Formats: sequence, structure tokens, C-alpha cells
Amino acid sequence: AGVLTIGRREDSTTFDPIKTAQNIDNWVFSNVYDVLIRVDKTGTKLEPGLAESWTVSDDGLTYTFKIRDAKFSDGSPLTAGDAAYSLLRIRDDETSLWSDSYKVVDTAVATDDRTLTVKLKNLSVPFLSTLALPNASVISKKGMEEIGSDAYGEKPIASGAFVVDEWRRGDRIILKKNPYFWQADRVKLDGVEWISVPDDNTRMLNVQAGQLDAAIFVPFSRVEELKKDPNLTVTIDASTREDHLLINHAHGALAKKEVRQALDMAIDKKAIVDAVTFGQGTLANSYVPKGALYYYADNMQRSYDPEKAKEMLAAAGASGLTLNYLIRAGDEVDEQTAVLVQQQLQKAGIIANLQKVDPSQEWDMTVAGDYDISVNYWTNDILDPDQKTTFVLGHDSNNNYLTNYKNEKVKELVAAARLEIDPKKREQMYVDLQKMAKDDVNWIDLYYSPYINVSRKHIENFYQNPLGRFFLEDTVKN
Amino acid sequence: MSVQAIEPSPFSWRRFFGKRLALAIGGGILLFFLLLAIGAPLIAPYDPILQNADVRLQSPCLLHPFGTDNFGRDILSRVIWGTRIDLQIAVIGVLFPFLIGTAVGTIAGFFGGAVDALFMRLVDIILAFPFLVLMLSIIAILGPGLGSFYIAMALVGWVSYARLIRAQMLTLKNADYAIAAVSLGFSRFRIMFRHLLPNAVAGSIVFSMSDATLVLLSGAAVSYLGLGVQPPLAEWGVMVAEGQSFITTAWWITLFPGLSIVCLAFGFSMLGDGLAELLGVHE
Amino acid sequence: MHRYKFVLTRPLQFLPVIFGISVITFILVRLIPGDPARVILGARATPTALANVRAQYGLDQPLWLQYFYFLKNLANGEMGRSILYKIDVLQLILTRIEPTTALVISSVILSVAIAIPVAAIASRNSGRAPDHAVRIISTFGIGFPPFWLGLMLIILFSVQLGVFPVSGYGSSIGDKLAHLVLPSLTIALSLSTVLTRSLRAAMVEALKSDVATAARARGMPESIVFWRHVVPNSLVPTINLLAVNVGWLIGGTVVLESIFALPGMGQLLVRAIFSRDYMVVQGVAMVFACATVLVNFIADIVTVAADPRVKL
Amino acid sequence: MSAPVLSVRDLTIRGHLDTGTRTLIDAVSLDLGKDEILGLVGESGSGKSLFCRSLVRLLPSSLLRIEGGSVLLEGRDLTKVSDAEMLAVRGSEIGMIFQNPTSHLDPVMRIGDQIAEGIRYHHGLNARGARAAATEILSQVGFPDPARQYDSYPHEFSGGMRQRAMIGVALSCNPKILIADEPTTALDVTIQAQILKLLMEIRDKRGLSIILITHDLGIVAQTCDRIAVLRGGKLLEEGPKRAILSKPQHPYTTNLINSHPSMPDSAPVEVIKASGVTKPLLEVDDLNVCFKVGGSLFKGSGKSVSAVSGVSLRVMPGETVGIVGESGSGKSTLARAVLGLAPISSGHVTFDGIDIAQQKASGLAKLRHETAMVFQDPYNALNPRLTIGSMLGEVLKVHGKIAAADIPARIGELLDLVGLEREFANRKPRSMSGGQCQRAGIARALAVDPKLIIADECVVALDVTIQAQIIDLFRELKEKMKLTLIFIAHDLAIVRNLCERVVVMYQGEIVEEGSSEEVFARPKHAYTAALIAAIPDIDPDKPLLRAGMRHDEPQSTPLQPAKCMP
Ligand SMILES: Nc1ncnc2c1ncn2[C@@H]1O[C@H](COP(=O)(O)OP(=O)(O)OP(=O)(O)O)[C@@H](O)[C@H]1O
Ligand SMILES: Nc1ncnc2c1ncn2[C@@H]1O[C@H](COP(=O)(O)OP(=O)(O)OP(=O)(O)O)[C@@H](O)[C@H]1O
Ligand SMILES: [Mg+2]
Ligand SMILES: [Mg+2]
Repeated sequence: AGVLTIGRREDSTTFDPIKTAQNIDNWVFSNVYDVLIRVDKTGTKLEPGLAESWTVSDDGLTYTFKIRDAKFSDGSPLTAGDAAYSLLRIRDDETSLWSDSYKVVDTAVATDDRTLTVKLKNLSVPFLSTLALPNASVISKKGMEEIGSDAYGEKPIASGAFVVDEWRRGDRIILKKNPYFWQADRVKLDGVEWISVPDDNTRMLNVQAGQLDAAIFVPFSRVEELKKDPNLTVTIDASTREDHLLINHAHGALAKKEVRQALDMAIDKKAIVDAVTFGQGTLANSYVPKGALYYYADNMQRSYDPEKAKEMLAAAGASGLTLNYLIRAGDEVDEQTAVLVQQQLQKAGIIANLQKVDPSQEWDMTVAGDYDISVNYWTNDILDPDQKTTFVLGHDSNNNYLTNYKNEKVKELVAAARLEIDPKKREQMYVDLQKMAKDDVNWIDLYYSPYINVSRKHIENFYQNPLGRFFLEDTVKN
Repeated sequence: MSVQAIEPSPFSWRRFFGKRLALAIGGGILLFFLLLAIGAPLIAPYDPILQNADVRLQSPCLLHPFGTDNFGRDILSRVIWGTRIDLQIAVIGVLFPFLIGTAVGTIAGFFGGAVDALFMRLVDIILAFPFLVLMLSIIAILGPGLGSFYIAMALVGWVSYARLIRAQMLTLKNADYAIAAVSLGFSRFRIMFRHLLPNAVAGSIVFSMSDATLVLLSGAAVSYLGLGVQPPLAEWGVMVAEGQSFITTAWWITLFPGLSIVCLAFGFSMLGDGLAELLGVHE
Repeated sequence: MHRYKFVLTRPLQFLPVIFGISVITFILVRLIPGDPARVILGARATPTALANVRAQYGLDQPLWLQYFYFLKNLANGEMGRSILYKIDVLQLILTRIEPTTALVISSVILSVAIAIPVAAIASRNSGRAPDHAVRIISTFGIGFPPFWLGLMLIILFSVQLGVFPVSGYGSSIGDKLAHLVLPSLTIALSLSTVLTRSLRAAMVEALKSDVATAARARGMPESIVFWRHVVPNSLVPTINLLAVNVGWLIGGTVVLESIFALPGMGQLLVRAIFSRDYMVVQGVAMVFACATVLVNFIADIVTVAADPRVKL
Repeated sequence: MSAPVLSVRDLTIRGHLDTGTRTLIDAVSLDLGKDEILGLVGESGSGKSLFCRSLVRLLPSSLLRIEGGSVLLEGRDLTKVSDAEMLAVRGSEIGMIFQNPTSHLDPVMRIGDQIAEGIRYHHGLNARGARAAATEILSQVGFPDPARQYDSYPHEFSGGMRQRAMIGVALSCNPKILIADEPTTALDVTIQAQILKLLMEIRDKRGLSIILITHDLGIVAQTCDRIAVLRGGKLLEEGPKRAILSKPQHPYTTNLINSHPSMPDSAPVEVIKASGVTKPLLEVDDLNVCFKVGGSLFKGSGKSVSAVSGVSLRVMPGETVGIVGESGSGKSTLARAVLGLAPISSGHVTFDGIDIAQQKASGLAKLRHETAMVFQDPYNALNPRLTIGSMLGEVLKVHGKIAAADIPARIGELLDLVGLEREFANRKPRSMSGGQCQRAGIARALAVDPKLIIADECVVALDVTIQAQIIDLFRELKEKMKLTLIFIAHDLAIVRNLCERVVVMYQGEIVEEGSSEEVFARPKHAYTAALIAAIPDIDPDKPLLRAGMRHDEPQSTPLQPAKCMP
């Protein structure tokens, strides 16, 4: 019982699932909306959501879902028609930011009230995973048509554990328990308030002073101190976040594999884990996050060796390399990493000129290829590694995550892995991809970091799965 | 005219400094910082950007009197080197607005009429223009760093000086000696800049001292938003802003640069007070 | 009341100011490198998605046309649609006006409430210990970075003593007031020092003035001399100073809104600038501009009311 | 003399200043009898104000202290009584009227309330009663509509009315003694006469004793019973008015009496008949000057003030013309318009044959080269940041009439000419006295080597003795350098001493013009007659105010709705 108050950095922007691509929105959606298929607590398995069960045709092109007997928060029944509508909407609506990811859907039809049949245009193994994306949540067709997307984005009619009671823009979202939720008896809280407290210090102090039950985004530097407080629990949940150093392969000497390898060796990731994450992170050895599907734990990790790096650079004719290091302003961790990396590179004879610009400009410059190296991070949206692999190695429209990385063999393998139905073979393909990426140094993997949240002692079961979903239906406030 | 005996009075420090006390304190503080800035390479015990993983987050001790930050950099050295940047911020951040504002105010006040109306509308616009939008936009356009900051300060800051000088000019241009100058056939340029401006500028000089504090604080605010000087440069505002994460665990990271800002601001204020008394300016 | 005639004519002069600000903001925000479409799409952006977003918000139109639409909207009392929040900008701003306004007003009240008695004590003891103390404290007080001061106040009053809420805004009036105490105090600690200095100087001057001498010469005790003659005569120059500072404050609350998690316009503005939410930046800038103009207007009215000699 | 109501014994005031300790009032002893008006005269800085303020223990600064002597009021020594007792003395026993009513009246408080304030405090009346009492006082001091004027603010009144209000405030608690510190210095002669008359009436009505401070012996002669002369903080002499005026003991007093401008000068101004010269140097023809007041960018027509309307005037070379008239009558505006310093609305100014309006550039250049102006306020007319030498040097350089090498020598000559030591070249105005500054101002005018000098009230701010010196200097220069002089004053006596021709202005127009002798002997215009009558003569037997007294003052700021050209 009780209302859980959670402090976070920023307020949501909308509740219309197809109109946002930001975690701040998705993390609230997942407890307001429900999806056909969910990702489990460990972040490694799909489990039934609004779809009780499903079958896949032998050619892998036709999916048939049996829709559960559930209700929307306004009490109206949730049908296969709503599910079909939602899927087509995210594919077709012009305001959808996700249409590309669902272009693979050919038709989605409600064969009857409880049966949804989806036909794909072509084979796609990750398809089921994409249905777990919060943005593909099931919305009420009737509701949307009645009140329109603006009102829906403000106060949605949904079928999740909680409903939006009030949204005080910029301040808080007040959720209350949804009595129509099909698992309503699982929900122990009366409600949840997501409160935006932008300043990290203030957010922590709020929990320390007992004015918030919990806060997310605990800065690395505060973990040890908060752990000491007997009133608090610091929860460290595995995440899919991976921080990496982007390298612009199109710039001069960076096109050479040996130079990139030297760069990899010149960076002491351990020092970064120590100084920047205060030991909370773990060394990254693959672009696939640790613990995620098909993660290759034995992937190679180049050891820190500035001298060797220097030699390699000399051999590659790239001594006295000068790099333009782009930093996102306002991101403390980024800035700290940059300061460290700069000094490390110096030991290998590489001069890194730090260039700090405001976040959206940083993004612009990265896209324009106007950088040499820059730190970035990625968190998975879906369970399947295909999405990230395609973006990072698959040579699609974004120049391999803006690195201009080129390797035809990798490209082919990415496409093939998407179509491989046999999980064993598929896993092997992803292991190969991880090895090849490491060898090529498409970018430099730095570290994996967990989700760190803090809560008062009387809060139980407050945790996230690696994709970021909070399981507030399980959270207890004593 | 009146003939009165003046008896010499015994020496007293109070009388010696008299009204100059504020001036002396303010000047002393600024001189101290100036020397720090000039002598930074000699005085600072460590390289301000040198990281040392062994002494991270060291509280003040003999080796590091002000402690170290999360990279093991020596705070004292960073504070000393920061003096260079912060003095520069205060001086340049005030100098350009001062020059621009003085020129505009002189011309607007002296010529009046359409020129004045035009400039004053501009002043109205800038006064009503949200400073932050301008500051953040300029920084976003030109990139964070001191250059953008100075430009933004100059674009906004001149207004105060222009208003001060203009108001002075409006009264001074009707002063008898200004009219006398006209009647003597002096050129407008000569009257404006040789006769009126020197008499009009005292208030602005005094104001510039408190303005320097405002500029320092604006710089700190910009640092808080993460748009301060480029790392790893040591600048007080940035140091305070970055040290915020350690405020409950490593107070020394923020305290010393914070105190330096306060002290420098105090120096400017005192100097301003002293100048006000010396130049006979009333706030 | 012919002296108040400017109340009717003055608003006309606001129009060019507001218009000028609209043009400058419009140009300025668009000069900023960066693309709102990319910001909201993030790393997963695909070219079609980008084009879609740009088309939806008319960002693919030529600039002058965009400005034309902006003005057209404005004439209809609309400010366009937020790219980030996907709602009407005016509606968005309306939800954010109250905390900022409340913060500014409470800070001003608090600052004045501090400044007047402190300046009174200092000026009536001019040249003696209390005066020196006030001068030194107020000179020091000006130099504290507000974000640092704010945090210190939170640690002291909320975490250690637990008397005021740490942050946020609250819902009932009493609750809101409690939430406003610390942020306004942070502002007041620096604003009141500025006011105190000016007031003190004016009061010291007024205490020595002929007006005060004349009042003393007719046998008025010092308290009447001070409160009925010195204070009213010292307020006028400070009104102007206050107005200028409130003007600064209106656009400058962002840092404190952020520290104290007040859901105001400053935060909205910063987030909008960082995400290139053009319409919101423009909208907020306009609101800030109007507020500043309004504050100056009010200051003029107060000045006229406080000093019968002033004609505007 | 009846038993004194107030007697001062050996009063000594010292100032403990940064520069050392100075004795500012040096053992002064004085008595003030009942119903008596005691005139306290002395030059600026002699300690008159200080003396009076010390009587009510309101010294201007804590650095100045009463360090000896006593002030006895009905047996109590005011230098010893408690502060609380002193509050009761101030206002209800001793009332004060100050020199400058504008700065002493609270600008943000209604006139009536300022009077009522004291009544409420001292007599404990309620608001209504105090208002009635204050209204009564307002009518006593000559406010025509006291009930309405009670609610007016000081700035809504003219200087004369403000001084009346000030007197009202001083009378509010019915004091026995009134101290009036130069109550009329800031006022026009006609108004000065009214205020003095009012003071005497009040004295008669209420049986007050008055200490009247002034530096004008004429005023003393006209109003006081006894005279005390103060100089450098010392009482030089004291005695009944007639005794002092006819047989001054101290040479300083003699000097003071002799330099009073109302003394008919020994050498009458000789009229230089325009022999042969027929062309006037300066010709002003139907000149109008209007000022826009109010109005702004957005409302087109504000009101216009016609400061000078339809003035025609000719000045022959070598002539000395005086322009007189009360404050606001347009004297300065006329002077400025003539010199091209104020915009001309219509009419013509011809200088040495060139119409300035028509040949603007060359006309102005010629004007600037051949005319110069001397200003009223000696301090404000000099740039405070320039030394006298550099100021003169600049003028010489800009005009280029003499070679650069000769400039230092010429500066020396100029200083000699105006009677300043040569070392003054290195001084700044702040370190000079008013008279010295005024000489420097004259030197500056002479540096131009002008044909015409316009002196705008250039002696008003100075002490009588220094006034006399400056007038002598002008007379001397006029003869030496064949100058044409236009001398503006509101003090007729000075003009009569210096000028051969006089022009009387009233509300922007010339109401009378003629030779000095003629105008003074037989004023044709009533206004001129009133002006002359209002001059306090140093001879106590030529009583003040023969002319009829008006209680209401002439409207001195004619606000005429756009009578002049747009
Ligand atoms: N506040 C003060 N501090 C120091 N000296 C002062 C102060 N006020 C007056 N004095 C000195 O006291 C002396 C007498 O001044 P006081 O004002 O009494 O002259 P006064 O005769 O009234 O002159 P005036 O005719 O100009 O009013 C002057 O020498 C003046 O410099
Ligand atoms: N710049 C101006 N703007 C508006 N009105 C003005 C201006 N200058 C003078 N006046 C008005 O013109 C009239 C004449 O003023 P002027 O200064 O010529 O009088 P004056 O005879 O020299 O008076 P005083 O003896 O006080 O110097 C006055 O009513 C004055 O208010
Ligand atoms: Mg005096
Ligand atoms: Mg005049």
C-alpha cells in the first residue's frame, strides 16, 4: 500500500508511445501501458504479456497471437482489433518515430476479438523482440479515435499496472493503481509519483531527507556514501548500457586498423572504471552488453600498453597523432572521461584536443563526421542484439553509428544473422561479429555500467531489468 | 576667506586611511590576486592539470593544503592557476561592455533626438531580452568557452553603462561649462570626449566594479549548466560546479574555489566603494 | 490624475520592444547549430524519420516563411507547437508560469523585507560597528555562487534540521510557500545585499539631508524623522534598482529552479534550448520579455506613486 | 532692550576634521530680546548657519561639537539639557526657517501634513484637529486657498510659496523664537520683499523674537532692530541697527557697508554717445523662442512655453546694456538665443551685419569667434577636471588667434587682467573660491578676444564684497578693451551701477527700455516700479515696499498653449 515517490532527472515529454524515442518516456510507459510480449526480469527472455500465447508459421512469416482477456483503464475491453490498430499505427502514422522498425510488418489483422494475425514482408527473427518495445504498446482504438492523439498523449487510456491520474508538467507524473489491469492483484502500491529533480545532489538529498522514497540515476561518486546510510538501500541492477569511444574512420590515419588498435591500447579502461565510475562499472570487451543475449564473454581485451601503442603508431606512420575529441557539455561523466583519456593518450604521444559543445550540437557534429573521437553510450531497447548490431556494424543508413566503419564481411554477416532461425547457429554468428568488431576496432569499448538507484529501507522490490523496465507492479512500500 | 587656526592633530591610522580604507583593502586584494596570476607557474606547487590516481579525493593535508579532486589534481594549484582565467574573465567581461556602453551612451546622450530614441529602444529590447536565451544561444552558436562568454557579456552588458553615461550626459550637456564650450566654438567631438565624458564616467567606473562580480557569477552559472571553459582548464566557477557532486563527501573541492570567487568579488566591491568615495559618486 | 496618463500610452511603446525581441530570438535560435529532429530521434534516427519530423513542424520551409507563420500564429494568440513535448507551446508555458512567478515574487518580498530593516539599522548607526558589519557582510554576500549557496541551505535546513522541504513545488498554498522558502532565501541573500547597499546609501544621505534636518528642527523625534521622512525619500532610487534586478531575475531563475526542482519556465527554457525546441524557446523568450517590460511598467507606476515630483 | 529671551555666552564650536581641529565659532556671546529682530550678517562661511544650528543642537556633522559656552533659554542651558527635553525645545520653543525651502521641505509629503506633523506631535492633536490648525497656519502665511493647498506637494509651488510653507512649518508649534537662515536668498527681489514683510507681520502678531541671518545689509537695514556681524567664527561687533550702519567700529563692517550695491556710486556711469558709429553691433528683431514641454514620440503636440516673445533690441559697439527681470522672465534664454545656443523659433539676430539665421555656418563661426559668455554659477561654468591654465590654453588653441608658442604668455596676461595670481594656471576649480572661479570664467571669455561679452547673472552667487570687486573688474575691462557688454541680472542695483542702458523683461517680453538714470528715476511700467521698490535699501529710513503688496505672486512660468510657431 502507499504511494511510491521516485525522483528522476527530467520530466516526460508525452504519453503517446509512437512519438518518443527517449528513455525518460519509455520508463514510465512500461508501467502504464502493456505490450503484447514482455521481456522478463533478467532481460534475457521474452514472456507473455497481453498476448497469452503465440505461434509462428514454418516460413517464419506469419505470427498468430492469442490476446488475453484484458481491459483498458476506462473499463472497455481490450481486443485483437486494438492490438492490430496499435501495430499499424506505429508503422504508418506520420508522427511515428518508429515506422522504420515496423516496416517489416505486411498486415496485422484481428481474425477475431481474441486473435491477432501478423504477416511479415520478409523473414525477421528479431520481430518478436520488437513487440516488447514500450513504444509498441497496445492503445485503445476507440479511445484514440475519440479523444485524439494530443489528449491521449496527455492522459492515455492504457492497460498497464497504473493509470495517469495527473501530470503536472515539469514537476511530476502522478500514477494511480489501475483496477482494470489484468494482473491487478499483483500490484501492491496505490500509486506512483515520478518526480523530476534535475540536480543530482538535490535528488539524493531528497531521499536522504526522506522526502522521496527512491531516486534513480545515482551518480557514481555518491554510491559509497549512500551505501553507508542505514536508512537507504542502493540497488545496482545490470543494464545494457555500454560506453564506448567513437572513432571516425574517415579521418586521416584513423582509417588504418593498426592506428585504431594502438588507440585501443593507449587507453587505460581500468583507470576510467576507477576514476570515473568509482568502481561501479566493469571493463567492456564487446559491443554487446554483458549478460545480454549472445554476449561473448571471452572476447579479446587489449591490454593497456602505451609504449606498444607508440611503437605501433610509429610503424603505421602516425606518430604525433593529433585528434579532435568532441565532448558533450553538461555531462559530467563524459567530461571526466575526456580529461582522463586526454592524459592517457598523451603518454602514447597522441595529442587530444578537447572540444566541448552543447549536447545537441555535439550530436550534429558527430553526424556530420566533424570529429575524430568522442565518447558515447548505447542502451538496448529490445532484447535481440540485431537492432544494435545493425546500427553499429550493419552498414545501414547511419554510417555504422557515424564511425564510417567499413567491412563487407561484417556487413554480410549482420544481414545473415537477422535471418537465422536456429538459435545455436545464430549465437555463433554473433560471437564472430563481436570478434571481428574487436579486431577491426570499429570503436573502443570502454565499460559497462549498471543502473544505480537508491531507495529508502522500507521500499522493497524496486528494481529494473537490463532494458530499463521498472517492475513497479512488484514494488512494496511498507 | 575665513581665517581660522588649524591645530595639527595626532597621527591616527584611521585618519591616515580615512576614506581610502576601502580603496586600500580592495586594491590590496586585487593586487594579491594579480600577483598570484602572474606568479602562478612559480607559486603553484603542482601542475594544475596533472592527474595522480594515487591521491584522488585527498582531504587537505601538508602535501596538498587544499586537498585534491577526483583525478588527484591539486586544488591549491588549480585555484592559483584559476586566478589567471578568472581575473581575465572579470576584466574582459567588464571592459568591452564598458567601452561599448560608454561610446553609445555618450553619443546617445549628447545628440539626443532620433539617435537617442533609436539607441534607447535597442536598450529596451536588450533589457527585456532574457539574458539566458542570449547567453546560451551565443554559446551554442560559437561553442562553449571564454570567447563566446565574452561576446555574450558584451552584447548584454553594455546596456547598463550606456544608460549610466547617457543619463549623465543628458544633465552634463546642459551644464554651464558644456554650454560655455559650445559658445567658445569647440567641436562636438572635443566637447563630448574631452569635456563631458571625463566628468560623466565616474559612476560607470564605480559600477564596473560591482559588474565584475556579476560577470564572475554569470560565469559560474554558465559553468553550472556545463557550458564553462573547456576542460581541463582550471577555472573557479567550473571547479565549484564540478565539485558539486562531491559536496557531501569532499567539501574542499568546492570550498576553496568558491571562497576565491567570494574574495575576488569582495575585492572588487571594496575597490568600487573606495572609488565611489574618491570620485564622489553616489549610488 | 494626469501624472498617470502614461499608463495608457506606455503600452504602445512595448510593441516595438516585443517585436524586436521576437525577431532577434527567432534568428538567434535558428543560428544555433543542431537539429531538433535529430535531438528527439536520438541515436536511432533514420533519414525518413528525420524528414517526417521536419515536415511536421515546418522546419523544411524557408526561414522567412517560418517567421511569417510565427507572427501569424502570434497574432492569433498562438505560439506554435513544441517539438519535444508535442503540445501547444502556450499551453505548455501556462503550466510553467506559476512557479517562476511565485519564486520571483517571493524572492523580491523577502529581499525587501530583509533589506529595509538591515539598511535602517546600518544607516542609523552609520560609521559605527553595526554599519561596518552590514557593509562587510553585504559585500561578501554578493560573491556567493547561488547554486552553491542553495545546496548549502538545503543541507542545513532540510537534511540536518528538517524544517523545510528539500525541493519541488507542492500543491496547496501552504505547501507551495514552504517549498519557496529556501529558493527565495537563496536569491534574497544576494539580492537583498544589493538592495541593502543602495538603500543604506540613500538613507545615510537622507539622514543628513535638509529634509531630515528640517524635521528635527521642528522637534520630531528620530524615529519619526526616520520612518516618515528618511524612508519614503530613500525608496525611490531603490525601486529602479529593484526593477532592473527583477528583470535579470526573471530570465535567470534557471539555476535555482534546477537546484530546487521548481517546475518553472527557466528549466523549460534550458531544456528547450538544448533540444532546439524552437517554438518553446521563442515562446518562453516572449513571455520573459513581456514580464520584464511589465515589471518596468509597474516600477514606473510605483515610482510615480512614491514620488509626486516624477512625471513620465 | 528688554530682558533677553535667549542669551548666548561664549559659545565655542570646534570641528575635528581630517585636516585637523578648527575652531568654527569662537566664543560668541549674543542676546536676543523679546519681540526683537536680530540681524546676523557676515560673508559666506563666516559661521552664521553654524551658530544658529548650535542653538538647537543640530550641528551638521558629528565631527563638529559644541565645546564651550552656554545657550540660555528661560534659565535653562540648552547645551546641557537632555535630548528628550531638546525635542520639546525644537519646534515648540525655537522654530527654524531655512535658506533653501526646496531642499528642506519633504518632497514626498503633502505641505499641510508637514505642518500638521509637528502640531500632532507637540500638541497631541488628533488628525482632524491638526489638519484644521495647519490649514489656519497656511492661511496666515498667505496661502490664498489653504484648504485645497493643504494637499499639494512642495514642487507644485513656486519658490516664494515654498518659503511661505517653510515659515508655516516653523510656526506650526507656536515657537517663541524664530531663526530664519537666509530665508530670501534664493528668491527674487519682489518676492523677497513679500517674505520679509510676512516675517515682520508675524512678529507683530505673535510677539516673536527673530534671528534673521543674511549676507545682505540691505535686508538687515530694512527689517532688523539690532545687528551682529560675524566673520571667521568671531563676533566682530554688535549693536542697534542704526548705530552700526552709521558708525561701524570694525573696518570689515565699513567695507561691507560701502560695497553694498544700493549705495549710490560715486562715479555715475558716463554714457558714451554713439559718436559716428551708426551700425549696431547686435540687432535682435522680433525674436521668439519657444520650448516644447511634455509631449513625446507618440503624442505629437505637447504644450509650448514661450520663453522669449517678440523681443527687439539693438546694442551699439562699446555700449553696456543691462537686462533685468525676475526669475523666469527669459533673460538667459534671450542671451542664449543671441549667441546661437538656443534654437530660435522666429525672428532675426544680426551680429555685426550677418544674420545668423540665414547664414548659419558662417554666422555661427563669427559669433563663436567674436562673442563670449560669462555664467552665473562660477563653479559649474568651469570644467572641474581641467586646470585653469589648460582651460585657457585650449580656448586659445582652438581659436588660433595667436601662435601656439605665445599661448603660455597669453595665459599669464589673461590671469593678470582678471586679477588672479599666475600660479592659478595650475589650479583646478575645486581648489578655488567662488570669486576666483568667476574671475577665471571672465578670463576664459576674454581669451576669445571678443567684441561682445554677455554676462548672465555672473555675480549672484557671490558675496557682496566680492560682487563689488567683480563689478569693478568689468568696469575696468570695459574701458581698457572697448568691450561691448550685455549684463544680465535680477538685481537692479548692480545694473544701475554698471550699465548705461537698461532693459526690463517680464514674462518673455521687454516691458521697458531706456537709459539707466531714466528708468530708475522714472519707471514707466508698473512692473519696473515694483522691482525697484522691492530693493532693500541700506538706508533704514528708505522703507521697503512702498508699492502695494500683492499676496499672490505673478505667475512666473507662463504656460501658454502653443502660442508660438510650431
Ligand atoms: N559639516 C561640516 N563639516 C566641516 N565643516 C563644516 C561643516 N559645516 C560647516 N562647516 C564649516 O563651518 C564654517 C561655517 O559654516 P556656516 O555654514 O555656518 O557658514 P555661513 O556663514 O552660514 O555661510 P553661508 O553664507 O555660505 O551659508 C565654514 O568654514 C564651513 O567650512
Ligand atoms: N530648455 C528649456 N525647456 C523648457 N523651458 C525652458 C527651457 N529653458 C528655459 N525655459 C523656460 O523659459 C522661461 C525663461 O527662462 P530663462 O532661464 O530664460 O529665465 P531667466 O530670466 O534667465 O531666469 P533666472 O533669473 O531664473 O535665470 C522659463 O519659464 C523657463 O521655465
Ligand atoms: Mg549658511
Ligand atoms: Mg537665467
